[in-house]
Amino acid sequence: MSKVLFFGRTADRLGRSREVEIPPAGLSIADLRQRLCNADETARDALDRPDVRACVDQVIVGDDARIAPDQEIAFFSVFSGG
Amino acid sequence: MSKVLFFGRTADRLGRSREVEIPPAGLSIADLRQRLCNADETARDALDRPDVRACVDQVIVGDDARIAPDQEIAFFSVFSGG
Amino acid sequence: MAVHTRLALEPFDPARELAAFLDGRDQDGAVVSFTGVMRGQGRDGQTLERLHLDWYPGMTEASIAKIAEDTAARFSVSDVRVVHRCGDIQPGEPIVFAAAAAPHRRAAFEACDYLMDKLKTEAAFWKREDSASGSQWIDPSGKDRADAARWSKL
Amino acid sequence: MAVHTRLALEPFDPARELAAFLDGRDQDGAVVSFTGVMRGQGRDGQTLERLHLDWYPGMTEASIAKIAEDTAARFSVSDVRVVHRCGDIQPGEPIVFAAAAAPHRRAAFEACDYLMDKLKTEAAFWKREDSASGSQWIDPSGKDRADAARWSKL
Repeated sequence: MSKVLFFGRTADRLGRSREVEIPPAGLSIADLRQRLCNADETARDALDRPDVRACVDQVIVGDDARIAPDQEIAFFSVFSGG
Repeated sequence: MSKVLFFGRTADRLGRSREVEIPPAGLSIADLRQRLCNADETARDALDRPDVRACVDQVIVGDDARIAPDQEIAFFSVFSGG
Repeated sequence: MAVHTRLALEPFDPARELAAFLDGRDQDGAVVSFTGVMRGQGRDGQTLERLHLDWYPGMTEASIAKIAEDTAARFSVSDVRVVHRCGDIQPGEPIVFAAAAAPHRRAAFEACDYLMDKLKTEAAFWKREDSASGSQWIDPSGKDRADAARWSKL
Repeated sequence: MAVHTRLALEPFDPARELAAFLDGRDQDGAVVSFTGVMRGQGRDGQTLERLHLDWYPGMTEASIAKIAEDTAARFSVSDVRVVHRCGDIQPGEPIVFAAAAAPHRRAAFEACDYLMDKLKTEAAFWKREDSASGSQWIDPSGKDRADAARWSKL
């Protein structure tokens, strides 16, 4: 199982993290987002938004980026700044 | 006797102050400057310069300002700033 | 040149940071610092109980370090120091200390100003204001964005 | 609004000044400070032994207070603090601490910047640099004058 992290208002709805199964062949961010959205309405509300970005190994990526099982994945809305 | 104060490079040449006699009827700054200059060459070198200003009771004044015996008089070159 | 940045999980003392930044300095005549203090009032005038700055461990530190390094590279400064709080912050507590040292004061002012504009818009934080009437996530203000945009014209 | 100015005859600690200026502050989010440190090198690169700031007791204090009050009136700032050394200053010693506090950081930056430009050109001091090769009285630099002139356009 891989951990997907959430921050900011995204974490307000989904908690700090969820466990997901990433297949050994990998997955695209779009696929993963879809999978999380399909799990429940709260997740869809929180993640199916254009301002919610994905991040792999602490680098912001687009929807077509591929992720492998051992990578660190996160979803969050835009930074507010400090 | 009244004390005339000097600051900055003016004080380098003339010391911190000199005693002068201001007549009860008063004197103009131009008169006082002339009197000091007439006393010796060092004073003339230090005071007979357009960038040396006069100050009465801590307010910068022009050459035609009048001074009375009990006023605080100073001569100095332009401020350098802090 | 030294760039020092730190994410503080607990309250910190801006005066101590300034003391550390000034320590041993005798070639850089100009040090400009900014201290941001948590205000007791929100943007709409409501009394705030708390500011929460959510952060992504690792990524947030990296975003602050990058902003500080970019600043040091862009201006003629000798040193840059940033300390930024995260987590729950009470009114009156410092949120950020940012400082730049330079031989000339114009560079120090501009670097510190730039540093703050970038931190306020690009640092990896999520900001929430908590008041008696509820909690609200905050996006960068139009003012902050306009301030940050000034630099792209230079 | 509070304007606090002080002429310091002995070395002072900028960090303590910042601490005092921040004390109890919870409505003004932004504090900008400038610290000017005595450089070990003069304008021509020579090693300096000492800076002497000659002053006119009473008039110098008044000139600093006036600059601080003008600054407070000109910008949307809550408080202004200036501490300025006079007399003999050694390399590495602080010469000036100037700070402005405001609800918004732009006003705090501009006020502190203006404060320094004015102090560097209009404060009632006479500056002398002492080095092994002699002593030299210093006039405001062209750079300082140009910096101060920026504000008359606003």
